[in-house]
Parts: sequence; C-alpha cells; structure tokens
Amino acid sequence: MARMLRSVLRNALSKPATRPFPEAPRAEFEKARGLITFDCTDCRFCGACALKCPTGAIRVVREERRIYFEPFKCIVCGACLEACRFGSVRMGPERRKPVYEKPVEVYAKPETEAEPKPPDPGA
Amino acid sequence: MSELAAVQGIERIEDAPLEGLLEAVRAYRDRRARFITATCLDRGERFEILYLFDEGLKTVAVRTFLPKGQRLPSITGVYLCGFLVENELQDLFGIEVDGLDIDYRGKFLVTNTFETPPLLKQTTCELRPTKEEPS
Amino acid sequence: MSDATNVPFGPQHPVLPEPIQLRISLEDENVLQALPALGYVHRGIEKAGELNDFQQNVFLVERVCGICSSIHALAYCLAVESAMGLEVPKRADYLRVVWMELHRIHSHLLYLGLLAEAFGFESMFMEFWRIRERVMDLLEMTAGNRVIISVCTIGGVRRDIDAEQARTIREELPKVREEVQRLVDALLGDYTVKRRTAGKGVISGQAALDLGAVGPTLRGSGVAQDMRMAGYAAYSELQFQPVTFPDGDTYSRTAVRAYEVFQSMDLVLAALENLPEGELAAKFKGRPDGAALARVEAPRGELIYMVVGNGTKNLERMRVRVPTYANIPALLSVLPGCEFADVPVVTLSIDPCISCTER
Amino acid sequence: MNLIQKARMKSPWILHFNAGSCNGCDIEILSCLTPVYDIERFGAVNVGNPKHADVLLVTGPVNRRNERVLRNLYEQMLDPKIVVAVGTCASSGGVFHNCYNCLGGVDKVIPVDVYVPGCAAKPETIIEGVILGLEKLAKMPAKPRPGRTSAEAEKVEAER
Amino acid sequence: MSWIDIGLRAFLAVVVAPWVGMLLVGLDRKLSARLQGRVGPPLTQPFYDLVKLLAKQGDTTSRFQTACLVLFLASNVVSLALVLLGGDLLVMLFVLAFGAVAYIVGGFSAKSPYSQLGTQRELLQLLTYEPLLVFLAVGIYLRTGSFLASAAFQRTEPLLPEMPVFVLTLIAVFGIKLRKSPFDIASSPHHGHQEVVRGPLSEVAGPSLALVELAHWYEVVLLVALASLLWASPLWAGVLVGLGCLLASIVVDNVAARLTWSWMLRFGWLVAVPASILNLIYLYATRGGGG
Repeated sequence: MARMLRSVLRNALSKPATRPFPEAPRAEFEKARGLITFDCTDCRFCGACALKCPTGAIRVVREERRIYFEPFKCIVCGACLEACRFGSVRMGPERRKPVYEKPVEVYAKPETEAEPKPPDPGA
Repeated sequence: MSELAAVQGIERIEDAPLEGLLEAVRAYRDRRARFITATCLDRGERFEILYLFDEGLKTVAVRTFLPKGQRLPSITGVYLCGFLVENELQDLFGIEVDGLDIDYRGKFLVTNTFETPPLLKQTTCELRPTKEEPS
Repeated sequence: MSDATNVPFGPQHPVLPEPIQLRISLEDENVLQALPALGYVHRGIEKAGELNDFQQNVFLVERVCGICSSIHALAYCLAVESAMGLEVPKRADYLRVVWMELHRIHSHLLYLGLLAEAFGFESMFMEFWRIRERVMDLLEMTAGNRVIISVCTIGGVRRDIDAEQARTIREELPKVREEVQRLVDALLGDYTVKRRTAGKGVISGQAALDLGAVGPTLRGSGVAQDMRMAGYAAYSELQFQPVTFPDGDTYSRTAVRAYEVFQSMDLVLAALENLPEGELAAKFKGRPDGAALARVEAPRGELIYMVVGNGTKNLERMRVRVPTYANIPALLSVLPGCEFADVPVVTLSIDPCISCTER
Repeated sequence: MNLIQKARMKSPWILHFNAGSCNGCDIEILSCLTPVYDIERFGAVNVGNPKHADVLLVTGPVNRRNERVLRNLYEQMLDPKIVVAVGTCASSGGVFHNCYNCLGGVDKVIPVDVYVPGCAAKPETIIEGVILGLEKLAKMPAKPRPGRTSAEAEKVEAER
Repeated sequence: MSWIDIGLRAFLAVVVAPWVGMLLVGLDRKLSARLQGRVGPPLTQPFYDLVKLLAKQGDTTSRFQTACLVLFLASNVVSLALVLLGGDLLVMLFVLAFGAVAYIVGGFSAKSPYSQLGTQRELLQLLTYEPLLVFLAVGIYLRTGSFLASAAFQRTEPLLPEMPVFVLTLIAVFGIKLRKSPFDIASSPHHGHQEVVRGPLSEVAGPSLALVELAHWYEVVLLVALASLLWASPLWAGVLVGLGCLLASIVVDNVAARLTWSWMLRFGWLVAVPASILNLIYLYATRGGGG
C-alpha cells in the first residue's frame, strides 16, 4: 500500500496524463492506416481491389466505370492497396469520423464527374 | 483426397479403429501426454477425427474414422478436458457423442437452428436459420 | 438462506469485458457449482476460413481475437507457410518477434490492469493502462494501427521497422520498463492484493497438465512449458527461458505475466539488436496443398492453427485451438468452493479470451 | 439550451455490450476510461447496468445467441437513450460478413444512432462518436413516458 | 437557541447542505481522478447527474423500493438537521439506522440476485459501522456529560486529542458509507465494476436513483459534521477534521483493493471496536480531569 501511495501522490502532484482531446487532437502517426480513398484517374476498373477485399466493402461496376465503396464495411487492412497495380487506391493517416448514417462513396473517372450520380444503392 | 497423408508439424499419426480409440487415448494418458484438442474433417462418407497430444513440445496424434451416422465414444472418461471439444463436435458437425461427461446436447456454441450442421461441406455460405431459436 | 441461489454471471456483466455466462449456484456466498454457457461470441470463423481466399484469411484470423490478433495471424501464416514449404526471410522472422513481443507486453499490461479492476483497485488499473498506452503508441507508430496491427502476411511481414523507429523503441522501452517495474512491485507487494489473490484458485502442476492447461496458467503452477522454447520465428536464436512460479494460485499466475512483460522487453531489444538486413517477404506462387500444424505461444498460452489445403485458393479446413479453450477446464475445476467475491478474480486469473474461445 | 438538455449533454452514463466482437473495440472502449483519454472529463462513466445507462455502446457483429440479450438490454434502458455502434463489425458486420452465426451489424437488431468507424475503432473516434450521439440525445423529448408496468418489467427480467 | 437561530440552522441543514454535499461529492470524484493521473469530471458533475436522472423517463423501480428510498433520504435529512440543531446524538443514530434499514428492506424487495446479494452485504456493512458510531457518541458523552450535539459544539476544548482512535474509526466509517475500497463491498459508487453490479441499487433507475444520489449528498455533509464534533470550537477546525477524514478515505480508496465482507467484519469487530473501547476506557478513567 505504501508503494501505491507514493505512486498516487506523484500522480496528484504532476500533470495529468490525459491528452487534450478534442480541443487539441494529437497528430496521427505518419504511417497510420486511416482513410481509404480512390483516385480513378488511372483506374481500369479491373476489380482486383474488390476481389482481394476480405469484407466486400468495394464494388467495382465496370459498365458504369464506377467504384462503390462502403467505408463502414472497410477494416482498413490495406489489401486493396497491395492488390492495385495502377496506384488508384490511396491510404492516408487521417481518422474517419463517426456519422449518423452509413454513407456509400461513389468514385468515377474525373471526366465523368460532371454526369449526375446515380442514387446510392446502399442508402 | 479422403485422408491426410501427413501433417507438417505433427510428429506421428497413429491410426486407431473406432472401437480401439479409447485404448489408444488411454495409452497417451498413461504416458502423461497433455491432451491438446481434437480436429474433425468432413470427408464425404465419413469423418476424419484427429486427437492431438503434446509430448514435450512435440505434437502427436491419434486418428480415427467415423462413418456418418455412427456415434462417437467420448474420451471424457480419460481426459475430462475433452468435454469442450466433444460438445463442439456435436454442435458443428452433428456428431453424436456417447457418454459425454458434461453434455450441452448440441446447444454449446450454436442452437440447432441450421438445416445442416454448419461445418459440414454441404453447408454453404448463405446459411440462414430455418426456424426461430427456442427461448 | 440454506438453499442454493442461482446467479447468472453474465452475459452482460460489468466485471467481464466479454459475454460469457457462468451459471453459478451459491450457498450464502460460497460457490457450489459453476458451468459456462458459451456461444455469445461464436461467429463461425472456421467455416469462413474455408469460404475465403487463403490470403484473405490472414485478415480474418487477426480478428478472432483483438488482444492477441497478430499472434493469430502469425500462427496462421506459419501453418500455411509450412504447408506450402515457404522459406521466410530472416529479417521477417526477427520483425515478427518484435511485433509479437510488443503485442504480448500490451496484452499482459492489459491483464494486470483488468485483474486490479476485478478487485476494485481502480487506481492500479488506471496506472497499468496509462503505461500500456505507450506500448500502443509504439505499435501504432510501426504498424499503423493500435490494436489489430496486421503486420504478418504469408511469406513474411507487410511492414518494415526503419532505423528511426527502431531507435524510438529502444529509447522508449527502458522508460516503460522502469514504470512497469515500479507498478509490479506495488501490485505484487500489496497487502490487500495478496489477500485477494494468494491461495485463491489453486491448481497444482499435475492437475494443470491433466486438465490440459496452457500458458501462464500452466507456468503459474510451476510447469516450465512455453511454445517459444520450440523456437519458431527467430526465437531459436534469442536467449529464452520460460518464467514459472510454483504456487498455482491467482497470485502466481499474475506474477508469471508480470515478469513475462520484462522478458518480452528483453526479447524486443535483442531482436532489434540482431535485426538482419534483407527481404521482408518471400515471393510465392501456388496454393497450399497438404496439411500443416503450427503451435505458437500467444499471451494467454499455446495457440494452435491447423490448415488443410487442397490445391485451390480455398482451404479444405482451418482449425483453431486457442489458449483459453484449454484453460477453461482448469478454471471450472477451481471455482467450486470459492467465495462469490472471488469468482471474478479467479476467472480473470486465466485471462479468459472468450472471442478466441468461440471463434 | 435548457437545463435538462445541458445535464444530458454532461452526464452520459455508458453501458458497454460486446455482441460477438473480437475484443479489439472493447479494449479501446476501456482505454477511453483510462488516464490518457479519460472520458470521465465529459461526465461519462461506465455503469455496467442497463437501467442506469443513457448510452449503449455495442461492439461486434451480433450473433444469433446474443441478439436476444442485446434486445433485452435495449429494452431495459430508460428513455431517452442512444445506441452507438462501435467499430466496423457493429456497423455492418465487417470481416465477419460471411460467417454463418453473425447477423451483420447492430442495426439489424436495434435502431442505431451513431456509427463509429474503425477496426478497431480508436479511442479518439469513440469519444467523438459518444459526443456526436449526445447532441442527438439532448434533443430528445423531455416529456415523461408512462413507465413500464411491473408485470412487463418482470417478463423482461425473466427473459434476460 | 432563538427561533431565528433554529430556523437558520434548519435552513442550513435542509437547503444549503445538499449543495455543499454536491460539491464534496464532485471534489471526491475530481480528487480520485487526479490521484489516478486523470483530469476527471468537473466539480458540478453530481448536479448534472441528478438533473439528468430526474429527467429520465419511465422509472422501472418498484413503488415499494422507491418508498423505502424516500424514507432513506428523509432519514438522512433529519439526521443532519438533528446534528446541526444540536440534538441528541443517540436519536440521530437511531434515525440514521432507520434510514439504512429502509434502504436494506428496499434492496431485499427487488428480485434480482445481485440486489439480494448486495443487500446482504449492505446489512453486514451496517453491522460494522453502527457500533463504531455508537461508541463515538458514548465517547462524546463521557467528555461532555451529554448526548446532545450542542454540548459538543459549545465545548471550547477540542475532543480530538483525547479521542484519537475515533478519527481512525471515522475514516473507516467514511469508507464504508461512501463505498470506498477496501470497504466497497455492497456496491461501488458510479461505476458498477463489481461482482454484484450495484448491489441494492441494481434495480433502481431514473428518478428513484436520483433520490439515492441526493441522499448521498446529505450523507457526506452528515459525516463531515459528525467528524467536526471532535473539534467543535473553533468550528473551522472541526470542518477541517471532517474534510481531513474525507481526504484520508479517498486516498485509502486509491491505494487499496476491495476486500471481502468477512475481512470487513473481522476488521470492524476485532480491531476497530476493541480500539474504540480502549479509548472509551481511557476517557472513563480520566473522566474527572476533562470535565
């Protein structure tokens, strides 16, 4: 008990270990596995990412030349990143934020962006 | 392929007929081997069941074949700790085990709401319950 | 109150972080009988392992249990590699040891905290978890995620530890060690802790072997058995002696884990010291054909994966035997006769991981 | 913001239920309580009793056996209450999407207010999720609802 | 005492005391957090908890248990008023014990096994702290010649130097009443990380739970007031003694594990009670000197 007493008194006298969150969030680690996004500029819509995805979060529709990505199925394992030969899958260190409704993200080639997007199939 | 030829990491596999299973297991018990677990494979007409033992960090196995529809003798009389895995066999493979010490009667891990036991080969991915779970 | 009261301990219970139900019959406050009701976390991973591609399975088996996730992945990879006859690069072997031992440190610190909380020692719980965060930071820095670090892949590892990161780990670990040392002394030397743990839930060495106990539960009963002695990955090239304590009670099991934290730190530092240069992962073609069994030492004890391949991308069978599965019979043998107040403490002393157990 | 809304924002009592998760998110929820994250700054405590809780944190893909437990826990919580699905599994089933014993997400069983992403969800994200949920909780009607009769309560208890 | 004085004191006991109690409970939580290296909740946290609980809908607590909790709250208020009005300490103890019994009866009326087990333990706690409080009252009587709290308040010399053991027993009583380690056997405050969840309160919900929280605020002030009898003039010294006991119990909470009821009973009856009696014998033997 005496040892623990020393320990708790030291805690009381020193600054708390608590990180000031959410006021001053800590920077993410450089190599953190965070946000998966797609950049369809070079994408051939081959579907390798969807095939390797262990959760079925990615759906590639070749005819529409679109990628439907459900981030709330994604486990950020990075298998798609390793599967893609065209560098179309990006992974950033940012954290994904909690939401009220699960979104479905739709990615298309930049030139087709002007077209109206089809209604979200998962919504 | 209807039976394992060899398993990397298992020192030796000793075949035992169903009726000689308990004797073979008891021999390991007498040698003070530690019971690890049992592994079952669905081989179509029959099940291939391996009982794994540890002997000084080496793995050894007793193998037996169980034709589907027959009952498996329980090893809980020899190794009491086998009751968990034998209950699991009942649940997931639909094997009926005779003389089980603590018997959950097929309600150990899952309640019997599946048409076929889940780990059989014939059971497919789109497995959904066929009846409501009794409360 | 002469007749027995039945207390359904769980599936939702604040002391248990996981849903397991112990059906406990009590006479006053003494336990007459305890039986587990499992199935609250059973997901069916063994079947999913047959439905997935064998490479996708790495991500699946990591999620058998979040606390020892990478060790599950390692065991699976070792089994598949041995079924395929793959040679893993030396550097990958050493990196695996680094991550596995970091994982063990975090798991054991987590256990020590949870045990303290089971007997209401809030501040001790907070202290252990505060220190654990520093290990979690090391994991996140090197692997990119805190809990499920996803570093193993078939043939090697997916990420590298560069010189800068290795230096950070080498600087951080001695500091962590100092703090853990102080806390472990406080925990193991405390009067109230001894009152709650010493002599509770005694399993003798022979009983532990007969009941098939593994890991710290077995070593806490004085049996020196640790799968790392078998020398998978790079363990054969590192100095290794299992930690044992003789008494077989909750206190002994806790002490084993406490001292294993230090041992793991030594192993991490030794592995970083001897880290060879080279490839991270072996390239391979083909699919597993043939069967293999891999046994590794997870924080909770011996973890076994058996894979049976059939030459296709799907496995014929993936069998998982987790440490808690082997420790439950030992737990059930000691619960009757305990006081009700000791049930959470003794239950936690085997460091149960139900999501492992039920897969 | 009136006093009741403010009190709700400042005093979220949490109930955590593991509905078949891998433990990853569970230990991250526990981490939220510990010094480095200290969710008690926001008045949150882990009460472990459905009758006292305002926020239900659920992890895991929900399997067939704990579906009923989850529903009962939700029933036993008093209004107003919110449900936060923590982690990818709880949101959609995640990696367990083809496991036979999983239902695939908490929203298959009870209504979910906030989805927290991540595998495993990081403590920061969990805290953000709880705060996001509280904004919803505070706006819920303050009008008292007739309490459950004791007979109904007993029935729920018996089922538990 | 004039009517104005009585009115003022009653106002103090019934209206001001809970706010003080709220701050003390908040301080308790904040301090515990700081000892654990955390920031902790704001000081006014208990107030928000109370308001939120009152605004919860659909109370599932049985009417009988709620009635018991109302009695429990009332007895705490009356006990506090009795002390502040300088009333009879024995009557105060009786009222306090009555409230505790109401609390226990309410706990037994709930069907949950956790409530049953927790309430049994609560009963054992009552058996442990009650004699300690009775001995304290007897000790005060031996020095002041009266069981009236006013007698202690009017005394110019401090009682503490002659009653050192009672400070220690009071710290134990603080620990038991405020559910702190090693005595948090029946239920733990705020976090139910306990094998019996929250013991007698497992079935209590919403506004009924708010009653318990409110009663708890009175309880804290009552305990501080009781401790302050040991150094009643100047009064601030007494309050310091009370706060010191509170602080000590918080520190002990953070350096000890929860022990079992059997340990608590042994501690109470084999250590605390004999020590109290020894102190009483000393007080009795030196009765003439102190006056």
